[in-house]
Amino acid sequence: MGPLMEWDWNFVREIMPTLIQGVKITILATVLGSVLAAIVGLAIALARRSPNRAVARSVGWFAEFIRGTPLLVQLYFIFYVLPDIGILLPPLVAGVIGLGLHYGTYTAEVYRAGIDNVPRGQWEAAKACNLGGRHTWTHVILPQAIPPMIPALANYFIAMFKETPLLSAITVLELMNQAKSVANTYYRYIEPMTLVGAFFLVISLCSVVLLRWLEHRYGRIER
Amino acid sequence: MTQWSGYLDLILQGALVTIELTLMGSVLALVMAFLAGMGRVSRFFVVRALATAYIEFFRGTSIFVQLFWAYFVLPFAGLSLTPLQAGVLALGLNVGAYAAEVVRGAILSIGREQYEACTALNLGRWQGMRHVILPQALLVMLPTFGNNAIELLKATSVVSLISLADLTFQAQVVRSQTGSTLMPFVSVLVIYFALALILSWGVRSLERRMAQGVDGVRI
Amino acid sequence: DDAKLEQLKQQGFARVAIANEPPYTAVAADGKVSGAAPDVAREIFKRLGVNDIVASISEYGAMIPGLQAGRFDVVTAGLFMKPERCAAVAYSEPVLCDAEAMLVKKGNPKGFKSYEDIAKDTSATVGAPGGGTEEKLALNAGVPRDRVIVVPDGQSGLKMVQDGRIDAYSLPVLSINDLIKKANDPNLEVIAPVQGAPVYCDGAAFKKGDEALRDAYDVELAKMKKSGEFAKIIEPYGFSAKAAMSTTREKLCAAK
Amino acid sequence: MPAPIIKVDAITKSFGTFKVLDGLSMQVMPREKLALIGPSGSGKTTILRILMTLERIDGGHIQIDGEQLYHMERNGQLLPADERHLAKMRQKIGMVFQLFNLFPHKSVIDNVTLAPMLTKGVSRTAAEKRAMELLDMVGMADKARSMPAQLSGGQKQRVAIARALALQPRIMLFDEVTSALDPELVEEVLNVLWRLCSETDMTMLLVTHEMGFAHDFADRVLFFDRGKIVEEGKPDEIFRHPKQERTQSFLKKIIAAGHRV
Amino acid sequence: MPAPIIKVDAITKSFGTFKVLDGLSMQVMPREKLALIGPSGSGKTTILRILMTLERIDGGHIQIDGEQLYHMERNGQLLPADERHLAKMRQKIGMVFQLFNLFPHKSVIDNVTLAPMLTKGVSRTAAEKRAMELLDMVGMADKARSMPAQLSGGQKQRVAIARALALQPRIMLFDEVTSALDPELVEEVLNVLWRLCSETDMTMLLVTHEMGFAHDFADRVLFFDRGKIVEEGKPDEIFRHPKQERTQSFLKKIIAAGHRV
Ligand SMILES: Nc1ncnc2c1ncn2[C@@H]1O[C@H](COP(=O)(O)OP(=O)(O)OP(=O)(O)O)[C@@H](O)[C@H]1O
Ligand SMILES: Nc1ncnc2c1ncn2[C@@H]1O[C@H](COP(=O)(O)OP(=O)(O)OP(=O)(O)O)[C@@H](O)[C@H]1O
Ligand SMILES: [Mg+2]
Ligand SMILES: [Mg+2]
Repeated sequence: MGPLMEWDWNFVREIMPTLIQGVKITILATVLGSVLAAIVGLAIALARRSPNRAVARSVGWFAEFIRGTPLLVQLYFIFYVLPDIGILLPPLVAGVIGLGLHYGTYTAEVYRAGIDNVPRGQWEAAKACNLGGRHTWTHVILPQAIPPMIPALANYFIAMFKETPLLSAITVLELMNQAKSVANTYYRYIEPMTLVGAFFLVISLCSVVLLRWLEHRYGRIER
Repeated sequence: MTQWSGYLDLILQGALVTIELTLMGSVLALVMAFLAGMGRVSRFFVVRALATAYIEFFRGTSIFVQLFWAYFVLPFAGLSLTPLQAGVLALGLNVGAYAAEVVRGAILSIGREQYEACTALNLGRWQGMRHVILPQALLVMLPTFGNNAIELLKATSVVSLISLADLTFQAQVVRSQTGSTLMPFVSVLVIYFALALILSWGVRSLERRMAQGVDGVRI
Repeated sequence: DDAKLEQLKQQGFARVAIANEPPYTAVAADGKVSGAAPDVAREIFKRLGVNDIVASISEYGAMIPGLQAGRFDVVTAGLFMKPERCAAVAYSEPVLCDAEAMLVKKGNPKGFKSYEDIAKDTSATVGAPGGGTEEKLALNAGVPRDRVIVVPDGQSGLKMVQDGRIDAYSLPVLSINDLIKKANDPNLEVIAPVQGAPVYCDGAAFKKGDEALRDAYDVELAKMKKSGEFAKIIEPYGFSAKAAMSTTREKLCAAK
Repeated sequence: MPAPIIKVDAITKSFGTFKVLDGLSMQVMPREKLALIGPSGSGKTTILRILMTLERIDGGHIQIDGEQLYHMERNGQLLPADERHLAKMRQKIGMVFQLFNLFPHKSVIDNVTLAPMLTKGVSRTAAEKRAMELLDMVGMADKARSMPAQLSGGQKQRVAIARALALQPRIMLFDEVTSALDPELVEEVLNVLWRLCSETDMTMLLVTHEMGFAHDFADRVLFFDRGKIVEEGKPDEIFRHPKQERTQSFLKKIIAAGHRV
Repeated sequence: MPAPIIKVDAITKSFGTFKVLDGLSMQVMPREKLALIGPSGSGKTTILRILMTLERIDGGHIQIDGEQLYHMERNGQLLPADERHLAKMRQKIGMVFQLFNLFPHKSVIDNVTLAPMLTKGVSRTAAEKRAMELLDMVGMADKARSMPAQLSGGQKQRVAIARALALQPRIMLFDEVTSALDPELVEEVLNVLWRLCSETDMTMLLVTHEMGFAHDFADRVLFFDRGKIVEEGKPDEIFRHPKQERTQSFLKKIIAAGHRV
């Protein structure tokens, strides 16, 4: 048996501070990425409903493209190819933009479903009440559409959290990258990798509880 | 430019590995999705608990960690998988956990009245599931399954961790051999997108075929 | 007598881990594995009666765990010998030796000569492979963690210097030379060797417990070094056979 | 006098803190046609759903054909019924739902044949032959290969009736089988029920808001309010000479709204 | 004779290949109460939805109060109406839906005050005062702070009526406002409409399956079949002495089903 299988608590204690450093970056990237994804998603969802067919179409294809290709390759593209055309982004910024854009295409679907789920009768009632477009959106449609979306949105933000290890490809020292760095320095893989797994599991189990609560709180609207 | 064709060849070989992983991973994911998804709505506590543990574990830990365990740690438990097997195992189990929630959601989305009609016709639990609930739920699941398959396709891009030469990895190889960054990345983006389009087209036509006669006005 | 060697002979090939970092290891357009380290290994295994090698490309960090998990039989990837590594794996005698170099912008605007220079300039950043020798050298020289950027691969490091994201990118001399040759960018410059950095040598790394195979490997390696065939294989790649022959595993593993 | 086929004895049923049925008792004779009327929320649907075992009861006993519905006798003790016992009892009972609940992914004939083939092991040919007879009886033979989505409301309702009949239950429960239909379709469905009455010897319980139909169809009418039977009797007694004040006010409003009773 | 407030001139409307309305023409006088009756699928709801501008027409013209509804005059030319023109015309029309369509996230009073506050710039206090009067009129003043989910069907329907009235439209459209309700609740809603008739000078169009109510309520009855007006006239004429065969057979079936006409 190699040293791989011998679990060493002293070693765990030693590398903990480094890993926690990584957790901080991971959380920061997730939070910023979520905010961006929420905004980008709404923009895409609204653009796809635009009466201007050209706008709706091209945004639609753009979103499909982003959704159909791996985030990893997109990150490489943003970080290593964009500088050729003069766009030089710091690693964390590039990472947040990558996460935000990629997950924005998912949240756009959530927004779309949420808006579509408001019954047609509500649009018609708004018309029968002679409400204009803006009033219909702000007073009738969005207040009903957004609460049921919250659990689905939260779900994607949790998924994003688990995809942050990809940022190591563009030199962001998040949790996974820290763990790899530790592993390479000491030639011990099992403790850092298992700790990473444990971190993710703990955070996502907490988030499951949070999700259930959100679903309970916002999931349905009584009619 | 003869060199280029050689590198393109390399990328196409990577695409083959990616396709292989996607197809085999999808099959495993589908099997797990139905097992765990139906397990979640089982009458038996033990089955429910097992299914829940599987789903939460694989959704909770990241695919990187799962790949690492499948490839580097399982051998110590006496199970040595080839990189391809390990990749399929990790990807299939991971995406299967997500798809299991889709199966469960779809089963629960079938209205209570359909279950009650089964009871009123004295169908057994499994009979009702098999002939009434699942056929209808399948239609609800399909679009999300399509998305899951695309997610699996994209997730294959991380298997280079276990020395599988997939599409993304070959792009890296080409990049380091040629010193060009733009061309390999653009070509793999295009290939991924083409594969994703094929997947969603396939799922959509399946959906259309299955929806025949069922759609339309429902009271 | 050597069960592992018998097993390799039987299956007809040995599984090696490589890194795709020319000139140490490389994958050609047709997918064929080359580079100095695998070429030496291929020749020695042939002499041992194992006809071929099958290479899998791996991250540096995954090599030793992969070796321990039985994923490869040997690592031939320019994995430099160092005391901690010697404790984790069974090295052969030295094969490829190289000094450290740095890639900087033309004219070396910040005037780096050593890792200590980088430590002193509080605005300077240096890139290095994660867990590699260079990362450790930089950290030991006093460069703080947040100014040592972990770069996934050589091409990315080169691009980051070009784009001005990092001030220097550090790799072994020959690797840097290979990179800059391909990039053909007149705005870059190589500083080699880095002052104060030791010369390192790699060896073929075997799993602990496979010492018998390692010893058989060493015997053939020694023969080739003597006959000059060793130099014929590695010198076209730019490596010095003399450097490898003037030191031993014992010395390298005991260093510091 | 023959034994009652349904004997409900002091049952109670609550939803959360809301008591829907509170000590309800009633008896139904074999071949009897019973109409259940009463205001909205009075518990009419609930009692049908309890008889179909779609809801559990909180207290009391129900006997179907002399056998306990929600209890089983084991070694002289009365235990809560298990799923097997309920399945056995369900064979005697069929139900037609207000909103049809057809299986949307199966054709009309498959809707009708599914249960006999699965639960009684009837062969496909035999099941289809019987299904065609039933569909013919409800005037739907020509739509046998249609999908439910292609049918109008009245047609769906008739298929739902055929589907329930295919299992040949001794007791049929109808829950407002006409309230979603327009007057012409109501007519269609009522005609089918009339024929059923005359051609079979089933016991029927029918919840309805169509007082005219309750009057013509039923041997006996039960007037429900707040989970209790306020009044019962022959249709003529109830509709012409209601004794209870609650029944009088209910019928008065209905007459005012333009219904014949 | 005053000018008609609604003038429908040879309009056509198709859904896909299915022609629902084919050259329909009709006129409605100010303050007239019109009942639209006819079998299911004959296009009654469609004509109301067209008047409310919820559907576009394929051909023909509609004038409301002397102004084109779906067209605008610009430099002597008739152009298709834009959203602004439609919004202006909608101020004259209100509609109560069969399924209420209350805003579920707003309380009863907010449902009623929302539109006046947003579209007419009425202050909150003024809007609430007026809303309370309307709610009082439909007997819902005590539920003003309830949410729609807490109301019964008949209560929801009455709130929907109050909401439509709050905008003081000249024309009110009612689409089967009672068909989802039980007989007692039907009664409640009909009472409100009767009061409305006597207290306001609105023009009302009402689609209904309640023939008795159509008879008592309407000044004139239109009988629809397949998107055409088959027969029209005073209620007594239509119900007692229908001239067309189609009308006769429709009414006969309804009487058979137990409805008073
Ligand atoms: N699942 C449930 N949860 C809570 N309350 C319920 C539930 N089902 C029924 N109820 C309540 O029980 C009471 C009786 O309902 P039931 O459906 O039996 O009435 P009904 O007599 O059939 O009325 P209707 O004529 O309107 O169909 C109602 O007040 C209803 O709100
Ligand atoms: N959106 C639509 N798409 C296709 N067909 C439609 C649509 N809306 C209505 N129809 C069809 O148009 C016809 C007229 O419908 P409409 O709702 O006006 O009938 P109605 O007279 O109100 O009937 P009911 O009494 O059943 O409410 C029907 O045959 C219906 O199937
Ligand atoms: Mg009911
Ligand atoms: Mg209608």
